[in-house]
Amino acid sequence: MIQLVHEPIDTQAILAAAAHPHAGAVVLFLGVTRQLTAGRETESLDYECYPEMAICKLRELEEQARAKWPLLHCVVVHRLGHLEISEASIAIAVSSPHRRAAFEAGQWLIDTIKEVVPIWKQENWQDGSREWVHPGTGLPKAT
Amino acid sequence: MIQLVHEPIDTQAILAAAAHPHAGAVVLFLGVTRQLTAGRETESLDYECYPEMAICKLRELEEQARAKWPLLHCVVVHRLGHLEISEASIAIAVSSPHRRAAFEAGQWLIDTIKEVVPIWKQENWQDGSREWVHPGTGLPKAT
Amino acid sequence: MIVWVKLFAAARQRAGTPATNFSLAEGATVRDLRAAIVQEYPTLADFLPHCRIAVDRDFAPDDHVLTETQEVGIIPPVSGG
Amino acid sequence: MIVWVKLFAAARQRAGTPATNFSLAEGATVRDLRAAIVQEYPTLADFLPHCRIAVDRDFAPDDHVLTETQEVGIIPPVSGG
Repeated sequence: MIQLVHEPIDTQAILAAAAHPHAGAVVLFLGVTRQLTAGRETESLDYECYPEMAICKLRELEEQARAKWPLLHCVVVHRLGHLEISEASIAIAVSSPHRRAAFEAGQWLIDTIKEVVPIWKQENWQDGSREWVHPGTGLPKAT
Repeated sequence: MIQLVHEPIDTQAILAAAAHPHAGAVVLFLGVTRQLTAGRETESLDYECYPEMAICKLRELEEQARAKWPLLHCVVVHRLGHLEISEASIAIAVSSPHRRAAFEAGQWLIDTIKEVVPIWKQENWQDGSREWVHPGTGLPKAT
Repeated sequence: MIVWVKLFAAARQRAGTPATNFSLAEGATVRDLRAAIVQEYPTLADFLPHCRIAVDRDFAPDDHVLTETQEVGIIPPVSGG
Repeated sequence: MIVWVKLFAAARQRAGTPATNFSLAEGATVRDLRAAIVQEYPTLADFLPHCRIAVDRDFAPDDHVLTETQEVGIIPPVSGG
């Protein structure tokens, strides 16, 4: 199950979607809005997305994960729009008969999502400045 | 937070206990009752425990995990008594500023709990027979 | 041919628009499109080399040949998750 | 001295009791206790070598010297989680 949502992520619904009678393990990963990044204080975040392509890419990643590991369910929900501190921006839940596959798939999914899925985060710093996070560009900030 | 409980595990309460304003990642692991083990069908499970020692060992493991990884919260809840299929026997939730620590700590905790914490599972098979699970003994079943 | 391009995040912000179009010769490649983008939007000059170009919702190499009906996007380094 | 021992899971089931006690000489070790257990509970003979002995809630080696006030448990291979 792949979803882009604009409301708070419902972790109970996600765990329910990952449940399966043959599952021995469920791993849920939540990426949450951190208050401090490299010593700087975040006030909130905004997520922007290229939705058609993000859905395509997430479906591809689900397919690849299912080819690599014997998963029963694979649920990825990414939130978009405005997020406050401690809110989850992404939830990934995978279930499998044995735990190693669930841990490995969960970690691979979040690592790969952070490389190839067209979603962008804007930091709204406590000092009032805003900044798109574009890892690896090392450029002066966009205004 | 370490708990042994006799009621269904409340995953929402566990995720709430793991939340922290400095957390960037939360990993929740659920060990659940599987319907099939090596082709045999399980009807239900019973967990027995040496509670005083189990609590000691779980506290030791939490301390060791906190020494190995920069964890913000570390929550381990193990359920005891009678469990039906698809119910969680254990929930582990760890939060950390970055995701790798949360994944590694979660996996290390469940791996180590399965080696050193005095809790035992009895399989109640669909065919009516019961069997204590004692990995590595290779002995005829206890009656 | 006219190729429509979607812009996101800092690319959108630097260009000042979420979508734009370019008139390119038939057979133009992603490389040609990159040149056209920088010519029309100088504010993207130092940023575009860090961006990938998506064609029909997949990342496309610079020698990919464009057609008019394709969906094209400028994809700055992603930071979702 | 009298040493009380708690039994769990298949060990409890094979012995038919959740707790029992043994009269051991002062200075007796975990190894001596293992011998006493097998002598009194022959049904544990083939199972006990697979079990660890816990003393005061920690696993104890066979040369650990027991005292009367310690809490001792027979720990079959665990299967929690």
